[in-house]
Amino acid sequence: MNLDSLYQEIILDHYKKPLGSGLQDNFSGEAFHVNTSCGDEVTVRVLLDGNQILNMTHEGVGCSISRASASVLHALTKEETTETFHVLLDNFVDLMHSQGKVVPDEEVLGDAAAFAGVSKYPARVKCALLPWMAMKDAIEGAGNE
Amino acid sequence: MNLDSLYQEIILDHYKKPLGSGLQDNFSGEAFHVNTSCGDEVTVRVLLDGNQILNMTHEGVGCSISRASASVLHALTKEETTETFHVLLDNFVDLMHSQGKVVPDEEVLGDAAAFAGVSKYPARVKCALLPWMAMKDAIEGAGNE
Amino acid sequence: MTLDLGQELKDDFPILSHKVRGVSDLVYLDSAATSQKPKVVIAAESNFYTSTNATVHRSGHELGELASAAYEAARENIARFVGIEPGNLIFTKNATEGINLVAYAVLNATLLAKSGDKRYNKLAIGAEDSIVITEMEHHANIVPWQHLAQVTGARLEYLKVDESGRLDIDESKFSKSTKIVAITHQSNVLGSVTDVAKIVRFANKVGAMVVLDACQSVPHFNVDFKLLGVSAAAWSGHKMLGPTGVGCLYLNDELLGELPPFLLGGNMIENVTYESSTFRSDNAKFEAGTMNIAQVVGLSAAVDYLKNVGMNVIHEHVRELTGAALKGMLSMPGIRILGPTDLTDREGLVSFEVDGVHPHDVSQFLDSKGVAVRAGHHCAWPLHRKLGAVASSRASFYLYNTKEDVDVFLAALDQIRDYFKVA
Amino acid sequence: MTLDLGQELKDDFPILSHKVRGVSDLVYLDSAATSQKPKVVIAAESNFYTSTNATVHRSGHELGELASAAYEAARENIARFVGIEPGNLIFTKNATEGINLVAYAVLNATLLAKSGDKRYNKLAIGAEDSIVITEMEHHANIVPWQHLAQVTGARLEYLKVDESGRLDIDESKFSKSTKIVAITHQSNVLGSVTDVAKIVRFANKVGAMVVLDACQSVPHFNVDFKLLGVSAAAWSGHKMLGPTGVGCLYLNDELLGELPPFLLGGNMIENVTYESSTFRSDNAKFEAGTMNIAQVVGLSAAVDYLKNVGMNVIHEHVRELTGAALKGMLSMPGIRILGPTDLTDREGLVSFEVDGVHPHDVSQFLDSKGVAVRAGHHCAWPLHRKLGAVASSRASFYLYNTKEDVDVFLAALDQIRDYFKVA
Ligand SMILES: Cc1ncc(COP(=O)(O)O)c(C=O)c1O
Ligand SMILES: Cc1ncc(COP(=O)(O)O)c(C=O)c1O
Repeated sequence: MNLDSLYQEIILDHYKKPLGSGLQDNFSGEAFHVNTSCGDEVTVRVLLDGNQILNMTHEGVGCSISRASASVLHALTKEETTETFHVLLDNFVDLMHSQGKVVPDEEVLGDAAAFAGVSKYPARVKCALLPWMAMKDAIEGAGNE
Repeated sequence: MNLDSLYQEIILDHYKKPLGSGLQDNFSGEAFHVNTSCGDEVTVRVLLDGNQILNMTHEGVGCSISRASASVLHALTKEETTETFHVLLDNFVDLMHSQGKVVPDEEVLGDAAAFAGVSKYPARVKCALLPWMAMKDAIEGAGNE
Repeated sequence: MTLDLGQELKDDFPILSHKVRGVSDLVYLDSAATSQKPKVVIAAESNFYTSTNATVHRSGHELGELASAAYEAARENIARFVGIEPGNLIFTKNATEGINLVAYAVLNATLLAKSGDKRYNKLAIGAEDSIVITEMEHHANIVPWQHLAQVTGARLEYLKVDESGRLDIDESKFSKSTKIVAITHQSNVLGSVTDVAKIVRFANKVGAMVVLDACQSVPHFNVDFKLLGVSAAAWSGHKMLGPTGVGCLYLNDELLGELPPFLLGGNMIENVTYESSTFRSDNAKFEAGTMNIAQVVGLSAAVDYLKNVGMNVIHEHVRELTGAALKGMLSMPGIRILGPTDLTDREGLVSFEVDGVHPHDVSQFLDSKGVAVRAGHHCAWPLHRKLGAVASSRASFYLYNTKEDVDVFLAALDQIRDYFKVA
Repeated sequence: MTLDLGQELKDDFPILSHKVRGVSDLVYLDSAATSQKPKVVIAAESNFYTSTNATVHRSGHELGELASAAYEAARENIARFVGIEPGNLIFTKNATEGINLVAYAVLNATLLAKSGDKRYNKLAIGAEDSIVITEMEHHANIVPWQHLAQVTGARLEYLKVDESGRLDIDESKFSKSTKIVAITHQSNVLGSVTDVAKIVRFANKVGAMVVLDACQSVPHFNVDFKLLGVSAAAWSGHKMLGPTGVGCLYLNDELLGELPPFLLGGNMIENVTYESSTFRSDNAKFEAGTMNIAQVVGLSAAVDYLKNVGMNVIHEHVRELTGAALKGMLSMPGIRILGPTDLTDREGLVSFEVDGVHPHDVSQFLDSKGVAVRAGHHCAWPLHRKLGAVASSRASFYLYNTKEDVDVFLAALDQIRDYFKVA
């Protein structure tokens, strides 16, 4: 296994210059998630208009995988519907649990396809999923208000 | 190892017809001991006159080894001094922990020498010692009154 | 036909070729205390140490990944074996710890509720509540509840054992005040099997949780805790061909979510500050510190072995051996059997007294013929008192025993009263 | 000279020939989490299963005798290794259970005293009492005391860690209200070693018990608990070449006699009736249920192995490796070491941060070179917060590591910031 399959160029770029980093003041839902085994954390805020995701922003401390994942997620969901988010989420979760055996659909996943290599490192799957799970909860939380 | 070395004739005889069985009403000290792993129990009463053991009696439920041991102890200590009891006790304890490697001194131990075989069965050592330990406590208890 | 099973499997269990006192062939009839281990289980533990060993869930390096994967795969395998989801399975060191975990978690709920934490009001118990257990419990399923009752003021009540040695499931013992019902699935003294479905029905009516001591059932027949509908179940690995040092606890979703933690430390936390801590909400909440990883992996290999032979085959085989033993013993003078004397609702062990000979002497005599049985109160002292026995001897059977083992046992048993001159 | 020790011993540890990700030689620098096992330990456990396996203390048959003898001989051997009598040693499943045992036994004493049992008045604690721990404790030595404090109302106080990463033993924290002082012998994050004698002196003055977390000390240097004068000490077998699933707890005579039991069930009882129970007064009081017998026997083999190599030799070897690692790291840009940077009162592990690279990424990169280190908060989350670190990476050394291991580690470490483009 080559480390570069995990740390793809795209991931390291997102890590260095994360998109959507810094929490927006105006939001419909928020969630805070933490990886209890290492202490990494992320806060995600979503601003919705009905089922339309206007913006997702995030803040946190974490490894390159979890920070880059949040950045990619920002770009991927901007001005998409919450339904689309859930399709992406299902796709991404499947990819993460594929142990390197699934070829990601770049059409659907865009930059998130670069995380395919993570699935070969089970200990890192949680890192990649952290912002996704937080965003899921943030959207749910928004619905409840 | 031959089972007959454990269950010597003398032991089985004492088991069938125990001496000193049945508690005397008149006594100076009493102790109740129990083997927690099997539930065997014995009550020992001693009647003392100063350091003179007038009589030791016992009652209990237990295996052939522990019942025979109480019977032998009755015979062995009758009209002996408490000092003699302690010499016998030390001797008997040493014998029990000898793992079959010590030849008992029949002059000193009398019928108790027949328990030599018990020392080869570590699980049974507690059985043989049960009435001895109870008698030791009964004598100590008498001293405290 | 299945009588040959023991013969077929014997080579898988190296210890069975042991010569007792250097001379007699070992006839191991003490599996109810602990079972012997097949080679594959011993190898699974060894292999873990030589190829995979690391801490789980906390290391990112490759060995850590492999160890975590092995541990969780074992959890999945063991959980499926008893009809539950892996997320509802918690590993302990033995069944005793599992039962204590539930009792102490309820105690913690009670204390935390008192200190103002409303989340635990529902589980808290007090002087107006009762805990129902049975007269045939192992100490492990008595003493933790006595303690809980003592320090919370709750009442401890007993379901009775009837004349035949079976449980009398008296519905009047179940009331609105009943919070916990703790019962054994199979008595380790009488061999009688509890009608768990009936217990669960009565308990559900009054809203009590049912804690099952499954030590003697899981090794012997197909058990499905979800189907049985119990709230919790504890059992040991070492009685089902697994290593020592590992036990299992099933908690249903409700208890898993609602019980506060018991052992406190690493891995089970969500967050720790100098002031206070919060805890995981999944089964990790109950697994504090470095776990018995190699033993869990070994237990999974034991489950594979049992599945391979087939639980139905094992069950049938043990029943036949038990039937043969009962038949032989019933026809012998001076033998008193504790528990049912027929095979209805009773399984593979026979406790007995030999008239005039103490159980220690019985087992010692049998040992001299190579036959290993257990003598004592089998950690069920109150039951022995009720039955009017100081102690008893117990012969218990498992998949590796043969019909010949039973014959050797019966032949030896038949000589005992002569040897001790009480016949 | 001792730098060659790791080379000499390598063949005894089969796992060390593992190829990481199929290619790199394994450089195992995670022994502070769990150590690897020599062949003799693996064999001791296997041999127990193939020749001796039975329950202990409860079976009269020969295997039962052999198993009991093996278990108690192991207890004697392990006890002598740390300067204590076998009667003062209790086996647990891990160090976490040992610390919980003490905390829960004190809780039980408190509850039993409240319910009127005067024997426990002395040990009972309440709102007027305090428990003193330190800022550098592992969660296992924080959370149980937080819980005890919460449910009894006692105050929890912290001894501080100073700038250099060493403990500031401030006598003003010890007062007549102090009942328990719980400290680590060696920090699993900072590597700093506690002046236990000083703690004991201060604690004795105010009559507080001292509970020592000896997880990181017993594996690494000669420890004599009697000489140290602590009241209790807990440590794990798996960090000292022993199997998983076994830990040890030392209780001095006073605590052994006075603490009420914790886990309740078979073996630890004196008498059980349906109404109530009494308990053994010796160490068996704390060993409920079927114990981790094979693992205890394995741990005894680990002790033999350690004695054979020599604790002083091991200590010296690990110090040299640690010194070499520290030296290399101090000369590298962008590396921050947590804890003392010299070898005074500090032992064989180095936690560190790499500027701009998260510890997970650090350990992942090292893993790609075969180097296994741990990343995370090492179950000492509050300490990490205090040090201003989300998490850290930790390299820890043991007898089987070589100077070459340190070189491979340093060379890999030196490339990390380039790889992640933060140099
Ligand atoms: C200092 C310290 N205390 C306690 C523990 C907990 O030990 P265990 O996980 O074996 O219970 C550890 C190891 O994880 C440790 O390093
Ligand atoms: C019915 C029953 N319950 C509980 C136990 C306790 O199991 P363990 O000793 O493995 O904790 C046993 C076995 O000893 C048992 O037979």
